[in-house]
Amino acid sequence: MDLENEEKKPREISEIVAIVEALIFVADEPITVKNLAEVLGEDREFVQSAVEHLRDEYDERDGGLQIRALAGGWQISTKTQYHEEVRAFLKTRPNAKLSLAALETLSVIAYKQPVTVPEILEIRGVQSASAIKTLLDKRLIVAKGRKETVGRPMMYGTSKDFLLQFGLKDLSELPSIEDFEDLLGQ
Amino acid sequence: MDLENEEKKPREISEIVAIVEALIFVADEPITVKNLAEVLGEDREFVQSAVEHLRDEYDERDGGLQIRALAGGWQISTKTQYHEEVRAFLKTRPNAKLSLAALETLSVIAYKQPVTVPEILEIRGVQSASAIKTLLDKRLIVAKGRKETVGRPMMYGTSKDFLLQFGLKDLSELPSIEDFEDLLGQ
Amino acid sequence: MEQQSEQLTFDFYTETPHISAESPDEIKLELGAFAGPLDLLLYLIKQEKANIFDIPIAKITDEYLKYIRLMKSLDISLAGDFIVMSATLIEIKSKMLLPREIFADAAGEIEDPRRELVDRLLEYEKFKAAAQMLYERSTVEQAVFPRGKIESDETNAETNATVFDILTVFQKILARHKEEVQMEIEREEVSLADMLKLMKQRIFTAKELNLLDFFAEIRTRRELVTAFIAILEIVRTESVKLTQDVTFGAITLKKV
Repeated sequence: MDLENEEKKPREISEIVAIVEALIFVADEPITVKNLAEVLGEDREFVQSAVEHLRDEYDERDGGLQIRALAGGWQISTKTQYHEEVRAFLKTRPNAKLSLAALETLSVIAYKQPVTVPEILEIRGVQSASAIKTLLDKRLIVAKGRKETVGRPMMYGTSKDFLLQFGLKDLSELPSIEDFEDLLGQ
Repeated sequence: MDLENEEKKPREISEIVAIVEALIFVADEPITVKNLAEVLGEDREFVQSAVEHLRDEYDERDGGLQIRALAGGWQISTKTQYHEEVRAFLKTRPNAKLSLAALETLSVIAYKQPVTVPEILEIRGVQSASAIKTLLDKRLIVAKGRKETVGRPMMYGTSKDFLLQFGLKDLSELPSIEDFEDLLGQ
Repeated sequence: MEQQSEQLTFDFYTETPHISAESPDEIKLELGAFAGPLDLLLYLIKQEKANIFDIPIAKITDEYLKYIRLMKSLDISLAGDFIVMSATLIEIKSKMLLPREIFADAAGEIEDPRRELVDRLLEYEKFKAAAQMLYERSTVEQAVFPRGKIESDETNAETNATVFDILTVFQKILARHKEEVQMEIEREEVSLADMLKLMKQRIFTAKELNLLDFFAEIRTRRELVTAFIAILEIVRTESVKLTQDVTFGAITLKKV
C-alpha cells in the first residue's frame, strides 16, 4: 500500500507482513529488524512498520500467541495467561530422548542378555553406570538375578516395557545381524 | 458460547481456540485432538470444532502461517508460497532428493506394508538392499516384526516421519494403487 | 561376435535415463540410472511405442541386450537382476518361435509365453507411478517449514529410537571394540612418569589444558587410566587446579 513506485515489483505491505510472520516463526532465536530487512531486501523502516503492524494484529486477535520484542529481536511465543495449560501439556509429552550412551547400553543388554555390568563395560569400553540407572528408571531394563561368579554381579535384561516401546512381540523379533547384513554391508 | 452449564467454570469457545493455538504452537510434532482434549479436560468434539475454527481463521487471515492436519495431528507451519524467502533466511537448500530406486522401494513399502525384502524384490525386479538401508537411515520406514514364513524374514512399513515428510494426514490419504493402473494400458 | 561402432553421448546426471539411436549403428545414451530391469524394459517398450499386451519380444530383447552390452563395454557395473532378465527375455523369445499349440493347456487354452512378464510390468508400472506421486508430494512438502526451536524442546524431546537404531549402535560398538583391541596390541605402553612429564609440559607452556581434548588424543584404555592417575597426581603435587565452568562443561587444568 505504501509502495507505488514500480521499479522492480514492490511488495505490498500485507505480503511483507506475511513473510515477516513466517520468518519470525521459523527462526530459532529472536530475529532482528536488521536481519529481516536484509533477507527481504527492503528498507529497515518499512520492515519495522510491518513488524509493528503484525504485533498489533496479534494483540487484537485475542488468540493464544503473541509477538514480542526480546533480546533486540522479535519472537512469537504463547501468551502468559495460558502458561498453566501449556505447562500441563509439556508434562504429558514422552520422556526425553535416550542419550547415545543409554542407547548403546540398551543395545548391548538387548543382544547379550542376561548380562552383567562388567560384561557391558568390556563390550562398550566405557563405564555404563549412569546409563544403566537411566534405563532402569525408564523401566526399559530389569535386574535378572545374580551371576554365580566372583562378586556375584547383578545381571540385566530387557523388560516388557522395552518390547512395548519398540513394538516387538517378543525378543525373537529383534532384528538379527543377518537381517541387515546386506543392508549394512555396503 | 456453546457451554451454558455453570458446573465448574466452563470456558468460552474463544478461550479454547486460543489455548488450542498455544498448544499446537508449543508441540514439536503434530498434536492430536485426543491429546488436546485430555490436556484441556474438554470434549473431543468441542476441541475438534475449536481446531477447525482456528484453521479457518488462519485461512482467512492472509498471514504467513497455516494450520493443517498432518500425521494424525495438527501443526502450524509456514505457507508454501513463502518458501523462497524462508529458505533464503534459513540458508537451506531443498533436501537431497531420494534416488529413483529409493522412491520406488518406498512406494512398494507404503502400499504393501507390512512387506518383506523378497516381496519387494518380486515387484521391483531388482535387489533393494541399499534403498532399504537409505530409507531406514532417513527413518522413513521401520521394521514391523517378522513374517511367519520360512526364514521368518523381517517386515517393513512406513513411519510417522514418512507421513510428515510427504505431508499426509494418515495412510488412507494415499491415492489407491489401482488409481495408477491403465497408465501403460493404452 | 560382430563389432559394432557405437557413437555415444553421455549425460550421467539427467533425471531420466535416455537412449536414442539415430541410425542402427549410432546410439545416444543419456544415462541416469534405470531403477531396475523392469524400468529399462518399460522404457524400451515406450520407445518402440509398442503395445504392452503384444510386446514385439524379438525387437525388445535385442534392444535390451544392446543396452546390457553397452554397459558392460563401458565397465559400468550392472546389478545381477539385469542379467537375470536377459535370460528371461531370451527364453520368452525362443518360446515364441515354437508353434503356439505347444503351450496349450488341457483345456486347449493357449498360454502366451509373454503373459507373466506383462503381468509383472503392469504391476511394476503402478508402483513406479506411485513413486512419481511421492516425489511430487515431497517436493511440495519441502516448501513448508515448521516453527523454529523454542526452549521447551530441549528439555523434553521424544524418545524416538527404533529397533534399527539399537542394532546399528550395537554393530558400531562391536566394530569399535575390535579396533580398540587391535590398537592396544600395536601400541607401546606409556608409563605414569612419561604421562606426568607430558602433562606438565603442556600445562606450563599453555597455562592450561583442556582435559577433554587431551583425552581425545589418547588411544587405549590403559593410557586413559594412566592419564587419569597422572591428573590426580599433578593436582596433588603441583600448583594447578581443576576448573569446570558449567555442569557437564569442559574441565580445564589451570596453573594457579
